[in-house]
Amino acid sequence: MILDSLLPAAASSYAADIDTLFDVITLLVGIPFLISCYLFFAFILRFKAKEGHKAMYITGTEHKYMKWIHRAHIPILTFDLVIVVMAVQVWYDVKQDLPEMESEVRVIAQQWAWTFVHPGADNVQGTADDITKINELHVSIDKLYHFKLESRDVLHNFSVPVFRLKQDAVPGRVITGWFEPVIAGEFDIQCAEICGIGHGLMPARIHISSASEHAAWVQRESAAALAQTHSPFTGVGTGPANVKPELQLVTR
Amino acid sequence: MSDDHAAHGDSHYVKIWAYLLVFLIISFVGPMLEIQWLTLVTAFGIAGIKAYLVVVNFMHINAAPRFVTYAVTTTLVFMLLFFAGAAPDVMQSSGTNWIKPAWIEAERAYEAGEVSGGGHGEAAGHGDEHGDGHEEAAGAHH
Amino acid sequence: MAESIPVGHGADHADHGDHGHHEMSFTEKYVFPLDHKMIAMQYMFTGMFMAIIGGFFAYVFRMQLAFPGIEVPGFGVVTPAAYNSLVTNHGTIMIFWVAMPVLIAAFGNYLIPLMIGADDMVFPKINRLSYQVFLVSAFVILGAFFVEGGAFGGAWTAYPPLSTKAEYNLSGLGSTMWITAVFLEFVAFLLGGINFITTAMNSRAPGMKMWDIPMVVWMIVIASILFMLSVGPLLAGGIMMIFDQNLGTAFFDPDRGGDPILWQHLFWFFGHPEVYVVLLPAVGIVADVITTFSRKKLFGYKTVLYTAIGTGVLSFTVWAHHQFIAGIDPRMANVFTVTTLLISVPIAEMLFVYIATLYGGSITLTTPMLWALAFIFEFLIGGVTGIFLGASGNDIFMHDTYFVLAHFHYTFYPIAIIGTFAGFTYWFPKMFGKMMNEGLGKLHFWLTILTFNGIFLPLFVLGAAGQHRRIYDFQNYPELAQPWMQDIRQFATICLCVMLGAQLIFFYNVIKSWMSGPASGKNPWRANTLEWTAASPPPHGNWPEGLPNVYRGPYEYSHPDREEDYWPQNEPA
Amino acid sequence: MSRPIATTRSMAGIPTARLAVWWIIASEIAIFGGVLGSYLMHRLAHGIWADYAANTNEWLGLTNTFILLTSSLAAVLAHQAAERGDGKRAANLLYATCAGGLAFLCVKAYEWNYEISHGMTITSNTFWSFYYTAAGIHALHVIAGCILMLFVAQTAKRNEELHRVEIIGVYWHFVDVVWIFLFPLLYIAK
Repeated sequence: MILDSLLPAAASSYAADIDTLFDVITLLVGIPFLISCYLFFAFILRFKAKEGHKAMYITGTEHKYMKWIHRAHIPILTFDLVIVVMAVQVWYDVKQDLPEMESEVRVIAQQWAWTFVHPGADNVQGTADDITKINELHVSIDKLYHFKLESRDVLHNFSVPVFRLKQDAVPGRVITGWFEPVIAGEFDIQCAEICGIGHGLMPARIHISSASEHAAWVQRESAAALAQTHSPFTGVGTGPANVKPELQLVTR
Repeated sequence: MSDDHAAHGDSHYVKIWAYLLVFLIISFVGPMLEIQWLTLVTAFGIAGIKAYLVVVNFMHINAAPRFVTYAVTTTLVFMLLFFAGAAPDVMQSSGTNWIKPAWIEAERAYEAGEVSGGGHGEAAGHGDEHGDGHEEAAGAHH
Repeated sequence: MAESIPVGHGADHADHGDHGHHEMSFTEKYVFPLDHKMIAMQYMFTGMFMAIIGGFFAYVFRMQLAFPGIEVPGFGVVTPAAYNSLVTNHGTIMIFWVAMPVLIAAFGNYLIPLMIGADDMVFPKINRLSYQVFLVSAFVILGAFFVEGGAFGGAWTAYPPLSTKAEYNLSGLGSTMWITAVFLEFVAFLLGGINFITTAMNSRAPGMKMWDIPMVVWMIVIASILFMLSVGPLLAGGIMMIFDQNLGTAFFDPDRGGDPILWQHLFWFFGHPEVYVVLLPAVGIVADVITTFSRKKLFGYKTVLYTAIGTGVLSFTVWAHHQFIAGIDPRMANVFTVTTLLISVPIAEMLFVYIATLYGGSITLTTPMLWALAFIFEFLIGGVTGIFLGASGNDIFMHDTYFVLAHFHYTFYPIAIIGTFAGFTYWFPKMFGKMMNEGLGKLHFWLTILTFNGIFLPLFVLGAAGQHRRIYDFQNYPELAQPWMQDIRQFATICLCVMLGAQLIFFYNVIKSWMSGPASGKNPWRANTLEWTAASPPPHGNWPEGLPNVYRGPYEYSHPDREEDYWPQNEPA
Repeated sequence: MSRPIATTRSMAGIPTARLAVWWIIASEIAIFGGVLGSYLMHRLAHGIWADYAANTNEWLGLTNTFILLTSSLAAVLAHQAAERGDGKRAANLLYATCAGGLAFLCVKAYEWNYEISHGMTITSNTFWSFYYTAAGIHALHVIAGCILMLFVAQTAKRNEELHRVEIIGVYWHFVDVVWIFLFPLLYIAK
């Protein structure tokens, strides 16, 4: 639909579903909206005051008038129902359901930077070859990722518009979600929850590359990570809420 | 302003007060049996009864128009609603696709007997005892 | 008027007959008044003053968005910290210090006693106290701009831990002042709310039954009830937040056993009904205006009333749709999606009823009528765009984008600005005894409406493109720094400047009409409700000659048995 | 200044002041509901809170409940006296109620003093934060009630404004009811 041109590129497996939902809602609320507008303006123009003409006396309890209001509820309720069903379906797929993962990244928000911990060549989190990047998330196309979202200080929001993905990072919680990139490219990651004066200065980038390019990147970076002796966390942020041991406890 | 309740003499109120005291004693003695469900029943069930006695006999809610009762109950229902809406997040230490690691750890430490709240330990989140627990206030050391 | 015979209270009247004749000093009359009309004016003009401040904030941060880094005329360079506090206080002020005082307190105070045929509020002293607490709260929120660290900048929702820890928000005193001001403001409105509810319930003129109460009075009362029943948790939360900030408790601190999500629930449990608290009075004003100027009975008086009550009750069940992606359990989102979309049913019914009221009318497009019609149209846009956000699946993408921002401005702007202008221009003759200039009024109307749509319609487009709120400079985000987006931002900002400028016409019109407008007489609009039977402006005591009695409903326009097309409520059959 | 006629009407079938106090109570329920609801969520979530709660002194809680219940009795008897037009007795009973409130606050002060001096302060942990906040908000209501009651007693003594005795009584009973729930929540349930 023409409305899709308003939206950013659809780069995740579920972006198209959300866009479809957007289109359906536009259609379903657009129709009643246009009809209401038509009646509204038609009534204003049709019933302008004329000299010597008295208005009708309608109490609004007469069945012949009231039935029009009541009948209007049938389409509205039907449209509502369609929207609810579709919305819940999309919501379930994106937020509640957790498909089998192929790789896992950790996303750690803090004032005012993103830390992304990618698994190394072994594709396992929490090992020495993990690749820690600041404000850069590298993922491979057509691979299903889980992300574990944490915050070190205040609320942040991990928002990737091209994925249609958004989730608050809440301190004290580890929130799991998933995405599967479907097109390659480099896109914005925004922080979508106000997090202090640097809220506007938290841009990160997501790099989606083909499987082979991504594998090459992982090889290169995890070798470099292994070469360094310190743990992935040292040097990342010295904020008041230093990395707590609890945060390591990310498995259920 | 008065209607039916004016008919009562002072003795009626003294009688209600005596009931209240009896219930108070029961709710106080109940927990001493150290049966948890009984504690809950005596503590909160009796609180409900006492509140009802006060609201009906002292506050004369029945003498006020019916909508007063409705307004008060509506508020109570809204509060339950608030509880029901917020509890799945605040009361739980884990849910669909999220966990609160600190709460889970604190609960584990408590279950394992590593910490107790007998003294005035730090926040539940840390679970680490301050160490200078007081004997007078203990009572709950395992 | 001859029909204003005091019945049943003759004895009272003799006792209290000295109302209007009591000589009062200047302070007694204007600074510490007990008269509901003067308190209403205090609220009205304080609210308008705060609106100017809120508008100025909007001007400053819109300038920054359109022309990043420029020295904004009248303010200077906007730093990120300044941007955050401007955005935060724009939201807080516009809702709590403009919409609430003007729509509920000012119109409530002015209209309730006049419309129900009483000589004052039932608790004049509590009424006065309410305004004084409100005034203090206004000083506190504005004072925060002059303390060390500046005003609070953590958004009007004040999510902890950002709002509770000075090391995160860098404005410790400012955030305490913010929550204190909000707390005081709520206390003021609790005091006011008691007054509105009890006055309307108890002090109606003899003969005024439930269904004879003008809609605006009903709506203000329902709004006050909603407010009183929903604000409690947030008052409790406010105390907890003040303790967290200053005493070192940890209610919302996850590091020490608290939970930040708890605040969100406490806040939005109030925050969502709050939308309806300000909506309903505006809806009531619109009901009175469109019936008067289409000379029609309100289409289904009870229908409007039931939809308002239904909306009010439902509004307590939907609050977590503000938190869909804020870390609440995803299962809960399904419940709240259903309840949220259900609210579309009563609201749609209400708007249909208003549109149906126009049917068969005899419509005169005066300035107040234009505002009322604009309210219906703009609120319709606000309503339908809300569906996008209430649907949880779509909200994953839309949440906290400019789509949300545009949506709630399409609801709050009609409510707080358009509704207020409708009411103010409609009751101006009663308040000041003078007619407003129609030409200037219409010029002001068209400029305001066109620029309003010019500001916010494009923002829907930006929101759909993924632009997030509360970011002070989009140049840091390559996808948001595209030239076409910057053009839209500049267009919106220019529209805003024109709109703010257009308000000068309004103030000029008010002052000029007040000074030298034509006298209005008692009932310039030939309306039915009781306030039009009092003198313009009504003296202290409203009807010194005796309080009116009521014989019929408020919307008996164009009754077939009558030659005239209106039938005042106090005219005996 | 004379009172508006509006205050003398009662279309809803209930005197205005009584109507107002019920609405105040409704909104107060929401305030306490917010605090206690939040407390309950934590209380049910953390097993350790039962241990914390064990530190509260249930004997003092019992004493305070007894004091409040008895002061409520005095308040309702004052209302009865006012109803009979006996302003003097009503005023005396209101003073007795006030004395009850004062005794309540004294016990509270002793209790808090003991707890704070033994290291259980409002910042110790979230349980104690809730403990002091909930009881503190309640204590503020007690103080406000006492002050208002003194004013009411002053006028009642002169046999004026006797209807106010009932209003302040209803408010006082509500404060009592809140304590009836605070007592098991903070002291009994362990």
